[in-house]
Amino acid sequence: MVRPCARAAVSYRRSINVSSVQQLTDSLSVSDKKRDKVLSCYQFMLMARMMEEKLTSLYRAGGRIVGGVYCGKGQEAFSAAMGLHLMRGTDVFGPLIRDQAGRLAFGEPVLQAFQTYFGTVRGPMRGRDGNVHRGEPREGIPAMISHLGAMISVVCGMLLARRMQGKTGFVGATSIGDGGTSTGSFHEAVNMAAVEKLPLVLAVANNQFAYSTPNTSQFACDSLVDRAIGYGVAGFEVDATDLVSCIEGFEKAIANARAGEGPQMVVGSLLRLSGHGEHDDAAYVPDSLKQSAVGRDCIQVAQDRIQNLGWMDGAALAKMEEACRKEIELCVEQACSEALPDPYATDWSAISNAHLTDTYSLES
Amino acid sequence: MVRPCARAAVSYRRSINVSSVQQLTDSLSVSDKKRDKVLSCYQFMLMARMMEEKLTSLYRAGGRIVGGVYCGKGQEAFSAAMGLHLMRGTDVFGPLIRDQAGRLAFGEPVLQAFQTYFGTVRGPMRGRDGNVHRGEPREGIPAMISHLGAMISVVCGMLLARRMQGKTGFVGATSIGDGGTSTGSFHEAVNMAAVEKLPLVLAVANNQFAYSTPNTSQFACDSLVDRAIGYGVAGFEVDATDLVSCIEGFEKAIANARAGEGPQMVVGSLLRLSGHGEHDDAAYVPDSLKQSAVGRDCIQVAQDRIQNLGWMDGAALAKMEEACRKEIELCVEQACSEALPDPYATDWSAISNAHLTDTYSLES
Amino acid sequence: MTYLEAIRDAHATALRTDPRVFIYGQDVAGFGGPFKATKGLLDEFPGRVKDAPISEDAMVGLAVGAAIEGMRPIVEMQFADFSSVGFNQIVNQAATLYWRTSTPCPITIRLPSGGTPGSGPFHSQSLEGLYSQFPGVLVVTPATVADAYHMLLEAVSLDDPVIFCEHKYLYYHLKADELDPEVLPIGKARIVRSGTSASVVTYSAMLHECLAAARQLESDGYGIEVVDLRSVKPIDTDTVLASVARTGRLLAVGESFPWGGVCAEILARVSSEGFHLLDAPPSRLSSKDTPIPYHPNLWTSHRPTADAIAMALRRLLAE
Amino acid sequence: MTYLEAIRDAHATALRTDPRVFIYGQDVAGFGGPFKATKGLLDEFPGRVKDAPISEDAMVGLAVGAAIEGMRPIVEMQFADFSSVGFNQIVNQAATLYWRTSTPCPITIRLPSGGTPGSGPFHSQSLEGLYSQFPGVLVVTPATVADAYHMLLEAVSLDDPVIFCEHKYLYYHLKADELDPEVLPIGKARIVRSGTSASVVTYSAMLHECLAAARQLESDGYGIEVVDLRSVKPIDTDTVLASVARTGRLLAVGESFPWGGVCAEILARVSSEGFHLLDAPPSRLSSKDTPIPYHPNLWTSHRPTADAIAMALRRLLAE
Ligand SMILES: Cc1ncc(C[n+]2csc(CCOP(=O)(O)OP(=O)(O)O)c2C)c(N)n1
Ligand SMILES: Cc1ncc(C[n+]2csc(CCOP(=O)(O)OP(=O)(O)O)c2C)c(N)n1
Ligand SMILES: [Mg+2]
Ligand SMILES: [Mg+2]
Repeated sequence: MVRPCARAAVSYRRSINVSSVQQLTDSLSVSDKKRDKVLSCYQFMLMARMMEEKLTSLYRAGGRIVGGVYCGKGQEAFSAAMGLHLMRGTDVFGPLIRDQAGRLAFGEPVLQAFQTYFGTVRGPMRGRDGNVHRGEPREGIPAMISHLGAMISVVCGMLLARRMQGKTGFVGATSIGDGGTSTGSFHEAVNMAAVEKLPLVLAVANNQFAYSTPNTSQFACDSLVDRAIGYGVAGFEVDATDLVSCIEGFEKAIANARAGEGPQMVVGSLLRLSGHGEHDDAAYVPDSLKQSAVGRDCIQVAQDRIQNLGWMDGAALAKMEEACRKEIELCVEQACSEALPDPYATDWSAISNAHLTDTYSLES
Repeated sequence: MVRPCARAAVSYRRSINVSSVQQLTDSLSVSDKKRDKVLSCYQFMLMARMMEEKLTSLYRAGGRIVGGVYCGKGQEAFSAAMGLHLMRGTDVFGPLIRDQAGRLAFGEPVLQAFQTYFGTVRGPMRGRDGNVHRGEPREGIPAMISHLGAMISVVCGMLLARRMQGKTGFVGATSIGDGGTSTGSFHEAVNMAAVEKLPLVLAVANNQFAYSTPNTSQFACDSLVDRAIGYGVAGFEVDATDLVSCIEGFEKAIANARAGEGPQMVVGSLLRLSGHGEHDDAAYVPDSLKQSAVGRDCIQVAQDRIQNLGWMDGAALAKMEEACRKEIELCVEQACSEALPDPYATDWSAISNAHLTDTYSLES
Repeated sequence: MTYLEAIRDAHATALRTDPRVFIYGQDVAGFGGPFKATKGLLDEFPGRVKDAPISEDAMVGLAVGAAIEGMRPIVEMQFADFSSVGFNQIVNQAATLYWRTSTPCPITIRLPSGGTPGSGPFHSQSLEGLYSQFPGVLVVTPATVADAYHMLLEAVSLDDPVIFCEHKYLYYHLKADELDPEVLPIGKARIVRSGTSASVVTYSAMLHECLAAARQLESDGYGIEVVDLRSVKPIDTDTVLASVARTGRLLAVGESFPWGGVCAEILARVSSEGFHLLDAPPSRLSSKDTPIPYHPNLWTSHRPTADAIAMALRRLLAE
Repeated sequence: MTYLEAIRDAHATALRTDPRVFIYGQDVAGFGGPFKATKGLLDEFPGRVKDAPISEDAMVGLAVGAAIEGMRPIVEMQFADFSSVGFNQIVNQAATLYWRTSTPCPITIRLPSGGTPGSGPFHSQSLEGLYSQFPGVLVVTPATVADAYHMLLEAVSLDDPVIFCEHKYLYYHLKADELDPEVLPIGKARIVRSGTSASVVTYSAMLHECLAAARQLESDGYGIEVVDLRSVKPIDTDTVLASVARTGRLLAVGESFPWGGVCAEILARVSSEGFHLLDAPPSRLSSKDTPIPYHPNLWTSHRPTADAIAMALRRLLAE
């Protein structure tokens, strides 16, 4: 069920909110499409970063958030560029744990992250599942399960169904990490997508680590893009610390998929700039890596570029930040006001045919 | 437990039996190593083909064999060439369903196939498992389970263990079909082998079909060898209808693995010249494919070459065939004379710590 | 019509009556499946019977995705035993979808189940008890030709994941001249044979072994009531208890491994909900706790047979 | 020493005393595991604590291969829930090896199990009942610091696959000043608390909830006997029956899903083997039949708590 209330609070579609987009548009020439894309993405990136900072501080403070917090710090450009090129309503987006920016770009309301982390009943997961596992499957956003690699085939199924239903022009994008590429599920799904020539765009975010495990213990090929040829799919490599590179990569890949050219794999290199979760200090990440090109903060890189090109000045950027902050405060407030789940008001049936619930099993 | 009785009946190590090897050696110049290899392989190929013909006729006749019969017809050259380059005692060989020839080349006694198909208690599987699922794990031959792809990681583990134990100079070879490459297990294991740089040789037998499913519904890359680069392993392509091509491929791949160069993938193209099992008439295989180069019978190709090069004449070949036939008759006779399993004499415990058997569960 | 033909026909009916239905599995298209459960369907329904690569995990994942988009996929596992590699997508993806997101997951996963002679450890398994342990799935185990037909159709029509355990031993052996017009819905057990001496609760192919055992005991003057569970999740506990109320004695019979599973669940329910109905200790008969043996000599001892069931019944009646 | 430290120390002892032992799992090497169950071990035992790629299927397959060659691998699953993708290699490869080939398979698979607040459907599962269904494995569920230590050591020393279900809730919460010197072997249950009013049969973290419930009932004059199964495959049925013989009443308590599983198996055994020992219907308490909820409000209602157990005991005592 899509609960419209969740969306009513803060309306969100490729914008932080209507007023901030307005401000941006005013200060730009609309003719430059690349500039448009960069600035749109940058908003989502910034918003994602600030949301996750907020979640982290709530987590540290304790009380509100139960369980872990997982951030996409450093991955915002890659994720936002993917989301930006998708069309909600037409396309499918299967986000993974570090896709806050992509979710926003695809149109997920800011509110949903807080609702889900807090476990409110008005949130998309109603307290049944939490943190980054949220989604609205029938809105084209499957709700990830934890098992890495498992969502790719689900996205394949959504695409196959649309094709069987005679729909056209749609694509589906989903993410996987460097670690997730080692799962059997990843392999089966990518191969299946290739066999069915599905319009799948697979974003492989190589953030150098799977939890503590470095690439060297995860795979032995030179680049994960070398996997593409073995599946018979197109492969792209982008510098995921550079928003422009990400935009160019996904623009092309998503256009190809939309044009019927089959699955597209986009591999981005970056460094996870947070712990695996906020409980993790990531002491295992060597300084040399942090100081290398892959360790750059995509937000800083994007901001520098935006300023150097004169697309926004310090004041405009500060304004944007302020708009994000306000929006976040509003959403936190709203989510905090929402009811938490009541076990006595919960229907404890895992199936939709309630009459087929095996009641004798309900003992607790 | 290795039951020596099973091996005593027919001693087998890279030869059909001592006398036939003797005859061969007599008629050859020993200086030509390639000729040696070709002729050795040819013996195993012929023996395998004739064994499977025997098994098929026993299956058709009914009575002796319960369940299916699975043949390697057309795959003998590829399989034998792999087995020939392995050293029993040093190496590991994880055969799959179409590896009768490779088993012989690795030194599996002819008798074991019949013992296992008949389910005799002196056979390696004692009637507990059947047909092509036989093995002697502690002799370096794991006994395959049916789940495709599942044996590759087992071979990896055997290799890793040997390395941890300080052994050197060993390799492990195992097979997978075109269909089996679509399993998650395949992917995980090959990647793991690459990460650990194990001396694994993976024989990918592309026999154009997985049961009835053609390559076009199984994968979308041009050649399965294109998978190698994505794992960071070496890849070879051989014409698996041509014994010489197979020998060259495995010679190189196995030497590389032995030299510490990590996993090697050898992809062979051929056509399955039998049904999936003997119950299957394979009507789905198009004539055009049968008549194409990939549809050649590797035994015929090898025999022609052997005769054209004057390495053996018709009489010698007939002699070899006769020797095989005799050996097979002996083995069938022996296996027929062996006891079949007695449920009352069977210890019905699936664990080796008999005292930990959960006896209250044994109800039937 | 055989049990297998009933399954094939149910496929055809489902495809004919509901455009959302499609079939996905290895070798199901042109070949019609290794057992011919989809024979000829591709011709009649082009594009709706699709061959899958050997990728059970992705097959189930794809079906879930298609279900999200409103389709009603039927996934054929080549053998129940191979569903083990699609296990995660079944129990963690398909089975949790509705509870987590309110999105129904109308997929049917067909598991050709159970032992046949010479099939060995990996082509013989009965996994109904495995999947029933997990919330979010229905698990059905048709034992008759009519049930094979009607329950498959109902499974496809239900808005939840259904694990359809069809027994390979019944494929060719079991025949019916016509489909029993008395159609029971999923979730209801059937009293196949009435009696007052003891209740045998069973399902799938074991129904027929139990009926044979019941006939053996008839000559000794015992009336054995035989209950076919039909669905093992949910279990129709009321019908089971009503039968035990009539007979005072319970034997649960199943073909799967002995630890846990349907038989344990039946004994647990009857002993806790129907304790005072019991005149004797409830008992059960399952296969042995080893892999399923290849050789028929071992196999016939491994699983319950009519004789073994009759013996267990005699023990029960003597209590 | 905590329960977690006991596990870490058992690893160290196993590595120190047996050169065949090694540890394989994601993030277990330099990082010492997400829960720190292998902390510092790489330094002490270089090359014998190895990071695995995210490949649970191949991890188990590799362990089986190593065991064939005489090693004694310990595989750490990052969470029990992720063993679902290694499921096939566990139940069909590892568990069948000995029966099929007479080759022992000494591998230990550690499953960080059970619920903790906020962990949700995929980081909370208790899968002991799942694996116990399959022939060829032992399944143990330590509930105390000493058992965590001694049972892990014994698991590693046994020539069979052992599924070691360690409870994450106990990792930090459960402490002991020293390891209980009374070491029971795998396969033996322990009477943790004596009483004559009713027997509670449980295992793992639920032991502590049951003990708390037993204390609640003490003030009402009831003596609740609490049996810690320790191993759920095999089950020490004799000890369970002896306890029921003393009390006449049985409540089985487990944290896993309600259909089948350990509790059903306990009720089935006691009702069939100990029917005449029972003065009241045997009962059980499990988690609810839905995925494990994320929010603590739901989670505490989903799984049995001391209060729920006390209530179930009161119902049982009133029968
Ligand atoms: C099948 C499976 N095994 C283990 C885990 C536990 N786990 C969660 S995240 C993670 C690391 C993932 O690394 P990567 O795919 O590179 O993504 P990243 O966290 O770097 O974004 C692991 C091992 C899991 N979720 N699924
Ligand atoms: C995981 C799994 N799924 C399904 C099967 C059933 N099955 C057995 S053989 C086979 C076809 C195998 O094709 P391929 O790998 O090409 O080997 P070939 O038979 O051609 O030698 C299938 C689908 C299986 N054994 N394992
Ligand atoms: Mg990563
Ligand atoms: Mg093939």
